[in-house]
Amino acid sequence: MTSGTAAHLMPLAIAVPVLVACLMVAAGSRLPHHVLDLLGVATSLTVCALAAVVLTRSADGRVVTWNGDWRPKRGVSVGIPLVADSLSAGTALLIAGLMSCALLYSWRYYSPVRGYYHALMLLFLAGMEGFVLSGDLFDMFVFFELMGIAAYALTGLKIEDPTAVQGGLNFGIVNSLGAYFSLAGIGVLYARHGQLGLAPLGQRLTEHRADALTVVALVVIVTCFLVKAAVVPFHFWLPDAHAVAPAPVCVLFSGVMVELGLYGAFRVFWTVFGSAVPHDDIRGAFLPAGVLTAVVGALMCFAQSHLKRMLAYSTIAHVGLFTTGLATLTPEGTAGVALYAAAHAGVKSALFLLVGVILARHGHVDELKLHGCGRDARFVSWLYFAAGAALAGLPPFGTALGKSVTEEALTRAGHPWGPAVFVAVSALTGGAVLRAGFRIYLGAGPAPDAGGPVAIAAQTTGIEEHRETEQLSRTPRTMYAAVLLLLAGGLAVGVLPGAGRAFDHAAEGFTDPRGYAAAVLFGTAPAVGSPHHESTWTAQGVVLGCVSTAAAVLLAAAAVRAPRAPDARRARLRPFLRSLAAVRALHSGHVGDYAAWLLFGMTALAALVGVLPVDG
Amino acid sequence: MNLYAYGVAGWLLLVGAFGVVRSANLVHAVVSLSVAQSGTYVLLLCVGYQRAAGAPVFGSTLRPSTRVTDPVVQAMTLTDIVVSATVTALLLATAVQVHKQQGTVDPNRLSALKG
Amino acid sequence: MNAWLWCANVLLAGGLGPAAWLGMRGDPVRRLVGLELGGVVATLLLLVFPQALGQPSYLIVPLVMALLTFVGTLVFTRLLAPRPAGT
Amino acid sequence: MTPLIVMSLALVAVLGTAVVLTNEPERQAVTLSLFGLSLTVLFVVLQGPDVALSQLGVGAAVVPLMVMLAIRRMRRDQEREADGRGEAGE
Amino acid sequence: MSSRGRLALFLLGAAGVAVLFATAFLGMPAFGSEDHPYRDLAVPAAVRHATANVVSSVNFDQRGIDTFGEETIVLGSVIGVAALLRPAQRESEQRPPPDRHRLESTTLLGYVLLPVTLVVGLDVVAHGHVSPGGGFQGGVILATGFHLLYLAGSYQALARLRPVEIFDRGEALGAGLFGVLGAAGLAATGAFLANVIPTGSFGQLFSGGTVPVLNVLVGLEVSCGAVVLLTHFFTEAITLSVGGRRERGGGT
Repeated sequence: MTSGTAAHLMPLAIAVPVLVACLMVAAGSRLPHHVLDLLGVATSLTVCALAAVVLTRSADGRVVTWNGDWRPKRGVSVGIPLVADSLSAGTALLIAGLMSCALLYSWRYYSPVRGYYHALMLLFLAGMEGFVLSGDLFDMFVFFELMGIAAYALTGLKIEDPTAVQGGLNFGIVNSLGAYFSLAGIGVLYARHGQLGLAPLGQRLTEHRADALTVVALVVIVTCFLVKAAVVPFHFWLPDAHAVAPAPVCVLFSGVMVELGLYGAFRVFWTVFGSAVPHDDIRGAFLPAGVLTAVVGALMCFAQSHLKRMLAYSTIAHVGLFTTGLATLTPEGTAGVALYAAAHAGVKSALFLLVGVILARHGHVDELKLHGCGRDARFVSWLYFAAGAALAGLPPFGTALGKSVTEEALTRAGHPWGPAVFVAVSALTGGAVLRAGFRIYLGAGPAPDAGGPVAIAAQTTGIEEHRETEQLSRTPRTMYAAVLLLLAGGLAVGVLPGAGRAFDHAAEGFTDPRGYAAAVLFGTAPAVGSPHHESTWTAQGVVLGCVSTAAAVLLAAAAVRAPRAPDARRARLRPFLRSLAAVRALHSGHVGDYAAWLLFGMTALAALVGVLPVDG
Repeated sequence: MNLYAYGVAGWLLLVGAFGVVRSANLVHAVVSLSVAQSGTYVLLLCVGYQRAAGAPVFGSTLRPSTRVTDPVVQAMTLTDIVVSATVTALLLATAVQVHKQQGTVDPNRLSALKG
Repeated sequence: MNAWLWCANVLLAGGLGPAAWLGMRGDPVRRLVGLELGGVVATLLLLVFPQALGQPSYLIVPLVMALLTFVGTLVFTRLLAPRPAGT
Repeated sequence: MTPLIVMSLALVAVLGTAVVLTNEPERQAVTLSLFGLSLTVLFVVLQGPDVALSQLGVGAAVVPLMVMLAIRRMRRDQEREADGRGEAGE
Repeated sequence: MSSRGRLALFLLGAAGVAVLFATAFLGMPAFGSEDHPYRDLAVPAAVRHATANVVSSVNFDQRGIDTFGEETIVLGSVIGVAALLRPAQRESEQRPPPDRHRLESTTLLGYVLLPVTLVVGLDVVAHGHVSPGGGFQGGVILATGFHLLYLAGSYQALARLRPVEIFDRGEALGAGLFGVLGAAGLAATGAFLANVIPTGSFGQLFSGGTVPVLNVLVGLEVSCGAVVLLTHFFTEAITLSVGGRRERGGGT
């Protein structure tokens, strides 16, 4: 198979799910449920296969196709290209793989809801594939919106559940507002340069000196991606949406949609602004943003008793780590983050699905109220603890490998505090998950009625969560199969020989705007340069991974043992607890607050990029 | 002229955002959001405008050699309008559901999601 | 600037302005008057404007506008009742 | 040409502000409709009849209709609740 | 956050964004100037494919995949609204209450305008590649015209003529055939949404190759989609009996 054929497959990865979704809509209520399930899984597996072929071809150089056959002449074109380098093709594969697992898990889910769920999931798939493959700024916006529309509807799908619809609305309003500001940014950039393609824009910007307009355009365009990526202070919608969306939808939200936000931001940065805006300015903005996001996410995660919200905040914490890694603006850091994100997708998705199993069995997801409920579920508890430890960074899971590579990249880029942040954040998020596991599966700690009030009134607990399935007496095998597949994926990233090398290669291509422009505009396929550095296990990385896991276990044990610490110790903790409560109060569920933070965040980002000189 | 024409677009964006921030009714918030989006239409069309040029629709009165305004921004605006209508529809449907579940659409009184 | 264009300017300033004024104050019914006036004036304006430019193909816009503002007015007369019809 | 653009831009800005500042959704819907008309005029003046038609189709009838129907549904809920308050104990 | 705090935060942010916008606007080319590089490419490209309406050419030919995404957005929102506004368990459909008396003249005018609106809508769809208009615009006009049945007549008149299943199917057909046509281009020339139909001569009804075909498909999708969308809102507002607010944690 030539790379030409592979190029033809890219539009199909977008079109096939749309066509099947149309079929489902046209068939209306006439398709029996298992046919819908089968169609859904088959379609996403087909997209998997298409993405896999594109991925193998993109290893030799980027795969490019021009829609409508508007190939560029002398480097200019009116058309829209789809471009796959190893990173975007890999992401496309990850998207389709997660979608397959989610649909496999939701086999026999939602029996009453016609084809809506399946059709929306397939449109969501099409939107994400289009977003990741597109090589045009406005086209990215369109697919961003498609992804958004499907996601808002999927979030609100449980219409019997009061929180669900509100979460969907907050999600929709904040994301749309961000997207409109970004569109204004695209308009500004278009006015100056008269181009929309990433590669031609990048070329035009190379010829111009970066001025205020360029920086403003960068900040404003990147805003919608950062909203999607839930970087603080754009993150407020995420726990609301994740906490209420059905578990298989959360898999896609946490596993890949949020990461797509970062992908978009850094794809646009590298291909369009990479040569014009000084890299130090970007580091000066994104390193602090990443660390802040990681810390806020980790603290909020540890403070939750609603299991899905806990996992959602853990996603925010990890996104913070990813942002920090990508903000090194080195191929090494990018490779580490790609590894980390791929493994995190598997592990976090498995956790969401396990919480889904709990929800199906017990009808709510409140950690304290579930105390001891899972004592009979031996097999599930092993899966849960494995995933929890993997989240904390236990070698040989891929999360540990990604974490260690990113830590090293940070240290080498002159940020020796990096590993400390990574260890602390992994320990806190992993600790929160393990703590819940200890309570639920081991029955550790005092039972809730002995431990004081179950929940503080001013926060969302998981008690009101509604079942997503009929009450299940036995959990279907397909659900376990999906969980096992995801965990195995998270493990494979760390264990497979050559995985590190492949990610190095992908990162090298991603951070090379010149090669990108040459391949897109002139069809020349310069071989992606061989990586300077090999991402692999190091002694230091293994040790740090073990340290963060051990710290997570200790934190979890401490939290379970002493839910009510003695007064003397509480007094010492009081300032900390008070500030944590203040941070918590900011997450108010009020959409007006979120919109205000959005504008404030844009201003702050612009100030960081434009004002703060940082020597990196 | 730059500041005025584009400023109107920026003003609409900010005013729409303001509406979302101070809204006491989710329907009002959704409508304000659509006002913010109309700021992007105005911006795009102003970007594409050219003095003394016709619309990019050729026909009996306009030969392909005449100067026309930028068709690309107009195509983008068309897409944008479609997005606006569909997002508004979806969010309104969601607001109706919120009202059904919680009996109010005042964000100050919605309390399901906190912390 | 030709006569048609003058006409368009006058319609915009002298017609749409007051219509907007009516359309943003008071109760829904008063605003509806502003909307109807605005619809009529805007239709006229869009009839005049193509004349000014010599662009007959634009005339589809006022035609559609005349039809749709009628529908829009019906929407409000139908649904703006103090208590909605039929409850 | 320029006075037309200046005036229609001003009209759009004023009406957009009015839409946002109108708190009561029914009044807002009427003003929104008028705002849609002003956008249509602006788009024609800026030489975009295609866009104007689109805006007209969406803004003149479809979106106001959806807004009004949504409001009506909510109002029905409220009226029912007000009627049934006596018997609807927790 | 208190409403005052929220407002302060917003004003801070908005002031910053206003400054950002102002600097950007001042750096942009002057309003109304001649510098439009993309246009200078797009207009000859449209002429080459004999599409008189350059906007349509950009939408359906040059940047067709944008429109494919856009139509998919329409499809997604219609499915989403259908899913969100599906009758909840406690609700049941009831016969709509009979309409109150209507003004005879309004009804008459409505019924007269109904065919006019439909004809205009069809015209806007059919001539989208040679004159202002297109599938989306025409589709919305068609859907609006259809609702004159309710606005001028009665809800029963509308409901009788509106089997939602058929409109669902029409919508899916339009969106699906758009994709199929794109795939046909892929099969024929190796490029998705390639303009594979002979383009004909400039300015004629049969010109522009795939552009008019796509216009018709989009018209089909949008008109049916908008009808379905409005149907769900109508059902919500008029025929669903209200099941009452669900108390927290109650029901199932």
